[in-house]
Amino acid sequence: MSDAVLLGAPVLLPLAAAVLAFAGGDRLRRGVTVALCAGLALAAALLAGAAWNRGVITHHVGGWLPPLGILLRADGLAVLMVIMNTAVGIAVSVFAAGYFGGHDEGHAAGPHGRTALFWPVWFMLWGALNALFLSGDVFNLYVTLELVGLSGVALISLAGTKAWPAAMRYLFVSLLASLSYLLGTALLYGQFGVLDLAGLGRAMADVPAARAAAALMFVGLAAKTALVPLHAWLPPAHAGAPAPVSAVLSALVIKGSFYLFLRLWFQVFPVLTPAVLAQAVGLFGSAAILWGSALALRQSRLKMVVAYSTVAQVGYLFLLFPLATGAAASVAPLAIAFHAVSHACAKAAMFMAAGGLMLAYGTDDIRALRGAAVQASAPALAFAIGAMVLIGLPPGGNFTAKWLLLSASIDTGQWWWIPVIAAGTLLASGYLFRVLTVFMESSGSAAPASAPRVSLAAPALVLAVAALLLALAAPAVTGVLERAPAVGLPALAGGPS
Amino acid sequence: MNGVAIIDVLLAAAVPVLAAAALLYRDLFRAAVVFIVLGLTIALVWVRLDAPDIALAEAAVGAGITGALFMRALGALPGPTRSAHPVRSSRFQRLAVRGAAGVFAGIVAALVAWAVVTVPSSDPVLTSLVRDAAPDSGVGNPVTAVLLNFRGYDTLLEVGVLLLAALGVSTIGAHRHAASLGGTRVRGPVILAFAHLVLPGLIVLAAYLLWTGADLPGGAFQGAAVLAGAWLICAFAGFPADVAPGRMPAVLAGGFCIFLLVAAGMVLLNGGLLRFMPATAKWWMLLIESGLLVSCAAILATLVFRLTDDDRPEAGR
Amino acid sequence: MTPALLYGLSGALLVAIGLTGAIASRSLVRRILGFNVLGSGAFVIIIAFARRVAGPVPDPVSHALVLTGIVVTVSATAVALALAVRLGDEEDGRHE
Amino acid sequence: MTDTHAWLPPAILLTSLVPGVVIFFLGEQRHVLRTSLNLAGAMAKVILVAMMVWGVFHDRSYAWSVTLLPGLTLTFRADAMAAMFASLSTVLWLVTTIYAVGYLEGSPHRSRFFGFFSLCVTSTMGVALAGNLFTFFVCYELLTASTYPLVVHRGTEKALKGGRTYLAYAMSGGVALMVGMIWLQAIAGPVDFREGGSLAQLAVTHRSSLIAIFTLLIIGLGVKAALVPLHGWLPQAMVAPAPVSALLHAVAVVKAGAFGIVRVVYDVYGVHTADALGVKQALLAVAAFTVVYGSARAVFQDDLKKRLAFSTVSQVSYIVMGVAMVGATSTIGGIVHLVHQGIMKITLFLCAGNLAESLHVHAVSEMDGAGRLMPLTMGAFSVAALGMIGVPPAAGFISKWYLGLGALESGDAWVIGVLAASSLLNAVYFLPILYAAWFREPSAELAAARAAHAAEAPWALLGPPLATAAMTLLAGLFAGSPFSPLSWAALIAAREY
Repeated sequence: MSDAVLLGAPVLLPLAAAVLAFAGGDRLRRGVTVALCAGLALAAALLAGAAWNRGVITHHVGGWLPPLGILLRADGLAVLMVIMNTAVGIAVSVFAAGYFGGHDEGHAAGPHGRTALFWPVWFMLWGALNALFLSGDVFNLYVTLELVGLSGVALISLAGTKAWPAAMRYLFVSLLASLSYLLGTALLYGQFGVLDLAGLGRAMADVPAARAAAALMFVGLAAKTALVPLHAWLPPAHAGAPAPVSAVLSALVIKGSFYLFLRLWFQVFPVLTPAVLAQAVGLFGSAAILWGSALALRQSRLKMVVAYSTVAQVGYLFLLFPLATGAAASVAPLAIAFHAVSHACAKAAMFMAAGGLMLAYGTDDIRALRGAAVQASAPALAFAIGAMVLIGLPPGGNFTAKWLLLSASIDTGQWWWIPVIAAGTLLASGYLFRVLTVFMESSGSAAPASAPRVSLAAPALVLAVAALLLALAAPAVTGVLERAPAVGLPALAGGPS
Repeated sequence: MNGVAIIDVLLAAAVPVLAAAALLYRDLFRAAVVFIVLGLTIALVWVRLDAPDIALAEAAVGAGITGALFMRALGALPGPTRSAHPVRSSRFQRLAVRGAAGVFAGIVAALVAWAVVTVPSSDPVLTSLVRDAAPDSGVGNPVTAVLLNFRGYDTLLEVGVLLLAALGVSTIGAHRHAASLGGTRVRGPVILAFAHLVLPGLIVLAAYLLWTGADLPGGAFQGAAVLAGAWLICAFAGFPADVAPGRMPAVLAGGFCIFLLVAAGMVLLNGGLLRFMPATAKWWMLLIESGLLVSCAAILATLVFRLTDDDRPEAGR
Repeated sequence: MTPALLYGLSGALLVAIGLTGAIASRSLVRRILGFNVLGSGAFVIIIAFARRVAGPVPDPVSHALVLTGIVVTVSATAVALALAVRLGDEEDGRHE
Repeated sequence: MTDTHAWLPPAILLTSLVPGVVIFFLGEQRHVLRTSLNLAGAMAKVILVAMMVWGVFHDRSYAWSVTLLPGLTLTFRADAMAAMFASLSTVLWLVTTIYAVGYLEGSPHRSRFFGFFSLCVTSTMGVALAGNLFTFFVCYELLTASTYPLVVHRGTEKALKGGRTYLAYAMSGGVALMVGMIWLQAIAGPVDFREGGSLAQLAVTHRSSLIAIFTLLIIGLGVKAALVPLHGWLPQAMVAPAPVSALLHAVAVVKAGAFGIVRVVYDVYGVHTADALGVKQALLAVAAFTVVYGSARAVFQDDLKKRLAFSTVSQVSYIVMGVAMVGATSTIGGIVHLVHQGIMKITLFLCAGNLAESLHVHAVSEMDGAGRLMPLTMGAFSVAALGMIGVPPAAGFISKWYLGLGALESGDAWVIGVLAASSLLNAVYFLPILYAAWFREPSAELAAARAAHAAEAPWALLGPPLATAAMTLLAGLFAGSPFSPLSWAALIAAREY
């Protein structure tokens, strides 16, 4: 299985499926969806196997070596992201089939046609995310970032008129971020004359152009990842969108821009990222954890609680930088790999569960969902397991991430992250158990308008349980990251070596 | 002042002034017109900077299509808001916001200017690499070589973005598919005469641009923009410009589909994504470009037409 | 003062104007205008860099980047305008 | 010690996990299948634990471990202490399952109840068999997660409030425990439970941090062991159904906390290290204060279950006192009380459940003449109450006897004063109940209740308390026999010193 197929399939298959889904009718679309899910699952498995056996997999598109041609590369982190993207993508596709099969969320659904357009745009987004994870060229990443941003906007606007203001704000933030990233790329290319990440990393020097580029690119990507204080656009967009779209946005799209932030930080700009800047980023992360959780506590709509929970969980991701910058070896990257995958599965499950509840009850106002644990037990159980994982209860993936983050904090002597993580855990249990308590209430619980469909709860349950048992998959995750080490990322220090 | 002619100084000054004007005019329509003039001025800048390919693209897409989009959008907006602006927040508040944004933008621009000044004045290493690899690329024009051969993957995703824009506009516009161009009819004698005169020329020009793109400035996108222009004139003039509704999605996605097939095909034939053999590279690229010509033209035309739902005849100006 | 530097600074000025317009304008259409100006600013800087050395052919890679950039910008503008029209060009878009 | 039976510990866990998961998805009306699954699981677990006890008695070792991450292994190992707590939990789970089937006849959501009931016992067994601090913590947190739905099972406002308090305490304790454990692992590397502890040499170099870690661990464990001031949740959690408060708050949850403290003091720090660090005196003081405070508060509680709850708060601290005193005899006293208190307290709770179920008696003041109406239930209640006070030959006397002897041996003579005061207070809050039940005329309502239907509880609700009352007497009378809790505690103490 040549590297071209291994690295080409995750990108080209969804794009081809998008074309077929757009050109073909309903009958063709269902077949295309099933074929794509199978194809991507196979591709991800083969890629993981190749990375496990041969380490980093690379392919020069067009046969031209960088810096002339574009390099596609799959190291351990990229493989993990592709696997996450595939798993969550398949679950969301199954959910969307059931979700859009029925009626829309009881709002200005518009002609059936609009929801038929969900599939080509979603497949485009799916392929763009894989392209982003695998690309090794800084301008190519601009194009994938734009593709992800635009498809996100189109998907949000699927929810009809009430989602358009949120889609507009999301588009503006996305455009500002992409253009600042483009400016950064322009300055980097002007200064160093190469466009591939590895080449830029080698040529990097502390010059004004590099500083300007770093500032522009980091701020732009932080805005797209909704890091506090640039988070205001996320909750209305993620909560306003249809449930499968919210799941994809919160679980995958956020991880795309964070992954790019991480790549630039460790591979391209290590020279320009002193410890004090890393601490500043860590502070913003902590602010996100505390501020996001505080706001989540005060929300009355279920999807807004889950959306603000995303703002909080993004904060944990940014704790990577103070804990791993400058360290020869650290477990922080492993922690972030776990957190990214676990949050993706758990958050997607919670948004799908919220979508299922919304279809059953006709609203996602928390007070109206009293007694959901009895009347709509399947989606409620999926939400509960997802909540358990996000809070950080063992054996969830978030628990493993939290354990490693705390270990890294103590190993590097940066003890001030410990109270932040502890407070984050308690606040998360605060705003999530608040919802679960309402689910468990038996007095005065109204029956849902329509019986919750199992086809909607099944993918959510599968993802939630996967996130719950992620700790047991730890050896596989560690193995992939060790066998295909990412350039610039500190080695995994967990080993006895 | 080596190599700087008066025209450069004029252009370099005119561009920011026009940009500021476009953003400050109270009447949005007049702002849009100034924006189109800005686009053409920037096209001149490209000519001065020896970038003919970009000048073509800027004039056709940057000024032409984007200008048409703005006009179309302004046409659909409710009348009054287009000129006077209902001032809700106090003038002071709006000035404060504008001032803060100005300061922030100033800092960013200063950062960028500082970088521009300190950038080494030597050609990037890539220029020599392209020059050395050009013979194997199968085309004479280095820009087309970079676009379709060396960095063909970028262009593949870029066409994806364009197709996605068509999908996005349809999703927002609540249409089943971009089924038909539809669009408004003007029926004026002037447009009819103009159409008869210019349409054949435009179509030949588009084909010419496609063909010469291999060795001289030109290429698929520039040709597509010209063809889209022709398509718009056809639709406005009331000529039968509609593709059969069922097949419109196929036309829109056709170019992208060909590109994907060629990309995958090259894996089977030459063992690498988009990997062309020097001998046959020219014909594969021509195949891709012709597919892109038709599809991108259709997409650009659809973007202009599907921008708004209403199909009422174009009112007034 | 080579042409590259002259146009580079002009591009930087465009970035400043575009950014102000994109952030501070009240009308959505004017903000989209601002984004286009910001994009053009970046492209002017890229092509200005390409023309630093007076050789027969300026750097073709920059030209390819800008061509891709122009197409991406027009796509984004189309989607943005489609939304702006539906929102009736009001900042908070409470029209429907 | 050959590792011949590595399969045993996981098999013990599966005997309750598998039925639990299956029961979750059983329909409400599938009584027979659910009950048979429950009882089959309980019986299988009893047999397996018996095999394990026999094996451990003959120095055979059972260990099963899987390495999740370098330095993080999930290990289940059967040593003497684990065997004792496991056998206690297993026997009492069988008894309580029988009781719960009868008690919940006809009440709603029983599949959900028994599902979480089995998960809770699985995590208790996990706590018992944990081979290292990490595994202990994983099962400890799962215990929190699986007991919360049981506490709020009825879904009433009071139950939800009790659940919220329970969560607040339990989550905060969990965070403290986690931070302490990670800090310990950072200093001492992965910590396995080993008789005699493994921190002796570190005590010299890292004195202050080891004390701080000990405090964090004890706070984390003290929440579940209901040490004052962390006991607030226990009385409020009494709102749960009777079998829940019987098994969970007399055996599983509370004992997990006490068992954790025993593990930390004996198998992590080691008795002599803890003594050298000077932390044992502080622990002793807290435990002693809790003993007296718990008994004092119990005297003023009119609600029967609240009184028993405060009695639990006091009795669990007997165990902690035994552990906190240096000396084999006090260790024996502490550990044997772990078993005795379990048997006695579960009898009291089951009888309280019967009284509430049959005579709708909830308060102590309403218990006049209950003895005449429900002689067998009150008989069992009296045996257990007398045992709690420390009247020979019941089990309670033995543990207090050894605690007293241990206090003399270890030079903390004032502890005898505490024991005496507490026993006196026990008498003050138990004897009035017995007097009222046996020697007072039944009040008007009770007489009417007797006329209404057969006063005595049905056999399903009567058998379990009688059995456990019998066990209380047997444990006291046959303390000398090789398999009695006392001799087993002596075996443990011998291995610790």
